[in-house]
Amino acid sequence: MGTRKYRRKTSHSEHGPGDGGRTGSWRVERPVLNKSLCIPCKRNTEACFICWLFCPEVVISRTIPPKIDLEYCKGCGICAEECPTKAITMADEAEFSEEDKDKE
Amino acid sequence: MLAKTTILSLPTEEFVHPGTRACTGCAISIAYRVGLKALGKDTILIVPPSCLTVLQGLFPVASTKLSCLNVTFASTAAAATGILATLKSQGKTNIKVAAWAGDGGTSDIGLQALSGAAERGDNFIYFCYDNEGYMNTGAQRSGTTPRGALTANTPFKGKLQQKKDVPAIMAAHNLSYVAACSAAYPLDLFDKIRKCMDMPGTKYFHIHVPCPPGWGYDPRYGIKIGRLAVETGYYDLYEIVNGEFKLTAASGKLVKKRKLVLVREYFRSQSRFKILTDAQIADIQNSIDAKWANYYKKDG
Amino acid sequence: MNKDFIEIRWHGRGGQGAITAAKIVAGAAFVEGYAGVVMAPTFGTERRGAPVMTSLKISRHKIYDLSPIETPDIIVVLDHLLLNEADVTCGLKPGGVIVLNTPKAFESYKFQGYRLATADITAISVEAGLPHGMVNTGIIGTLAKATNLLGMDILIKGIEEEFSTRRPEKNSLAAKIAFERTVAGG
Amino acid sequence: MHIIENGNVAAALGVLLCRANVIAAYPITPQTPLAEKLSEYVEAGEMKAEYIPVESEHSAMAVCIAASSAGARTFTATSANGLLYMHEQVHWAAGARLPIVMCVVNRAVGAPWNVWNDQQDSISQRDTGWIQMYCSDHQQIIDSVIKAYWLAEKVSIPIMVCYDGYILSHTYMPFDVPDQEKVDAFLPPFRPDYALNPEKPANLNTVTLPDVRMDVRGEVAHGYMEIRYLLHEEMRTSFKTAAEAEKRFADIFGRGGDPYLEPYLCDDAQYVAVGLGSLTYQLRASVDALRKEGIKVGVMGVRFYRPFPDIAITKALKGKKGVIVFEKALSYGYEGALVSDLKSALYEHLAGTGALPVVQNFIVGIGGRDIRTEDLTQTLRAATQSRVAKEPVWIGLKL
Repeated sequence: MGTRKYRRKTSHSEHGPGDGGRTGSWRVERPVLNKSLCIPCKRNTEACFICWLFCPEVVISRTIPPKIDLEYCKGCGICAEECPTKAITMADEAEFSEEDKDKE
Repeated sequence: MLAKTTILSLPTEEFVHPGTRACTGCAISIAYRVGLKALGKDTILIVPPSCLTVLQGLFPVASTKLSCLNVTFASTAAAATGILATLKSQGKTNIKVAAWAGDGGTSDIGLQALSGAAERGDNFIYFCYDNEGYMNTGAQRSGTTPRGALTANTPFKGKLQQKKDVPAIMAAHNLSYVAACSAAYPLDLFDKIRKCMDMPGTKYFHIHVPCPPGWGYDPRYGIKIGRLAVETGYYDLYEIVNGEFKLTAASGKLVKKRKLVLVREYFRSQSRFKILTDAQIADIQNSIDAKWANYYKKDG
Repeated sequence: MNKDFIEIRWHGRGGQGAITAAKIVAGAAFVEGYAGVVMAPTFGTERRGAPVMTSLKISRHKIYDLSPIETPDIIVVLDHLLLNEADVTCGLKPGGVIVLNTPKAFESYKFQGYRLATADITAISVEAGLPHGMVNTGIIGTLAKATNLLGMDILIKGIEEEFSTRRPEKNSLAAKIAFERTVAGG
Repeated sequence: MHIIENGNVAAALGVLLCRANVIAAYPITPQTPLAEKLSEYVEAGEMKAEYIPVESEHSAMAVCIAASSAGARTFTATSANGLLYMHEQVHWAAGARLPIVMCVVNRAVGAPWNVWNDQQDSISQRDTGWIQMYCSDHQQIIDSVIKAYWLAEKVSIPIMVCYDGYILSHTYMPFDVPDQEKVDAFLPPFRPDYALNPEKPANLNTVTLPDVRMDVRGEVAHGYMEIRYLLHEEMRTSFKTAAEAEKRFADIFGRGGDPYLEPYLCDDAQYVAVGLGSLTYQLRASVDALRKEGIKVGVMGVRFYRPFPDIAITKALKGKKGVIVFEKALSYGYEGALVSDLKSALYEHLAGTGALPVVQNFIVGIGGRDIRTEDLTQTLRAATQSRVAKEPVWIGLKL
């Protein structure tokens, strides 16, 4: 099947997630959140969210608790490094089973 | 005077999708993501070839939710002029135009067009994200690569020349607004964008963005290294409003604090500076100290 | 002179307005029914004061050949000093007309085989109220008198249109006086 | 209304009548008076457009590319090294399928510096994906600009309207300036399929892969190769659209003819001179002279150089004894680009039919060297008598 009927004849892109594919597969280490140390979790109020601010990949939600979208998280570790209470730690991907890798 | 934005007051709407092709830990992503929040949805972007081109996505998928025109390397600012001219001829006054280019695309090949647009006073914001090299083509030296940095085409001796001071060049165009920012201080970036949005003519932003592969550090330390550049007084956050220079954010605080972290710490955090000798570092430290002595003097 | 196809070469100095003069004559010719008029200035860098040339071809039919004039029927010289600087009569057809702005007497010139018409356009123009050195409208009067090619009324109209915002009456007056004072002979 | 003006003013008036929205230009001889004229129209309020005095030709085309992408009708003009300086952008405009119209006021390219006419500048842009039209007089300049906008916007391909520097740009001659109402009837406002806007976000000219790829709606989109093929294909089918433009133009303005070729006394001719631009009009004088001598010769101007009207050219030249191609440019190391293209067309369509004419190539007027009609006549006469040379011959060379 060819592209002759495609609606554009130029390079005209429309936006959507995952242009780079499921970039979660790039990860060597995975961020793991310890809610007992996480400021918004502990206080149960909107606070801190430094991990959300600095996440280059837009995969950390500004929610209580902050959720990390592992489908796209590349595992850079900035969140872990910047977390003021060390609530996020980076764990070796190898520790997680294949099934775990597919879901959050 | 606008109130300072905090993490909690930062708009939550995102204009960049996850799953981009940017390198792991790329600091452009942070500056870009927060920058777009400040610009808002009624913006048309211009992007020349750069790491951002890759981040933006490959046809037919775009990672950015805003309209964007990809243009040739040397034509960024002129393309902004073209969009503005059209908007003017269509009577559309609510749409902003913002160009995002890398340091090579700004300080080297794009400088002529940028100077032209600035001289014409075309009303848009030009962002130069400065990762201090041609990182998209494999980390070659650019006009803004600092002295002493190893790059793909200064492989053994490091760059022998100093960093080109692009904000100063732009300030010489008598712009209403020139800002020096860092990806490590995204809220400062956000506030500066919001502040200058209604100012006339061309506005210029220089954003220091650490680059894990180009600079040689573990991606997790990107923000730390960006911050270190500021805390050592090596890279300063400031704004020039109608010719008036003022240090901002952390750099502003450093003037009061009068205590800089030693620049050695910044250099030793990245492998690109590994050939810098102690004597060379001491030399650079002296020039930083002299620069800051001047700041302290002005502060009184 | 074959009045179906006429070639006029203008000699002046950069800034003297030879092109404008030629353009006015071209316009008048077109109005008089010449379907083909082509006026080509010197190609290249025109510098104020340096000798310049403009060529004008006038034809009853559309002109396809835009190549430079080689054998003019008429030459118009806006500054008599150019006679010493350039070979202004180069290629002029036998019996061709030389239209010359000069303060010198008609009799002081000897051109073998050509017809000469002179007037002191520089003085006439000042007399008409134009700034010193503006000679490109006055010379049209001399050209008209010397050649009887185009009607004075149409030329005057052309001058006043071209100079509609820049002293139209004084410019046309210069041409009128020049027409009267032109000395022509064979 | 007929006026007497120079070729640059003819072009400027065409742009004015077409109501271009955004004009960007950088001064270069001999284009300068055209750009000046447009700035004059805009500043005087006679033209409602944005005039951008850019700092380079590269930026001039950048402004046009961006403005056109945002939905404006755009114009620029340049010559010689200015055109070469914008070369990358020229390719870009075509790849982005933007209907930009640009006048190329043909001039020799450096080094060494030379401001006079030849056609090396636009010929060197042959493979950029632009339609190229060549004009022979001022009427063709103003009419071509108007037709170019209609055609460019219809097929989404940019168009160069080329005319000889000085010989046309600075020469005054009478031409008809069409009425604004008629131009408006001919050329509707520019309404592109898509124009950049925040309401319908799109990312244009992004990196495009060698192969096809799925889009966000699940449809398979083109690869780079498909996008480029479509440019080529639609350039070829634009012949039909050009003919439609010519017919519409003739209906409204009462003049026009063959959109691709302009033959003069070719029907019964045994020999046909071929060229681009004002030279082909000058050749008419030579043809007239030779006809008086009894030599059956004609001349054919090629008005569209790209897309190359190979079929029309073949039809016109089939069975002729000789074709004599005069060119003001060449592909160094071989021959004129036009003669190469022409021979390729004749070979493609006539090989083996016995109707292949002998083709000769003459290079003239390089860097503004005066082209004497007498020289053209002599050359043409000689070329009808025997094959002058296999190699291209430079007329008037004083080596």
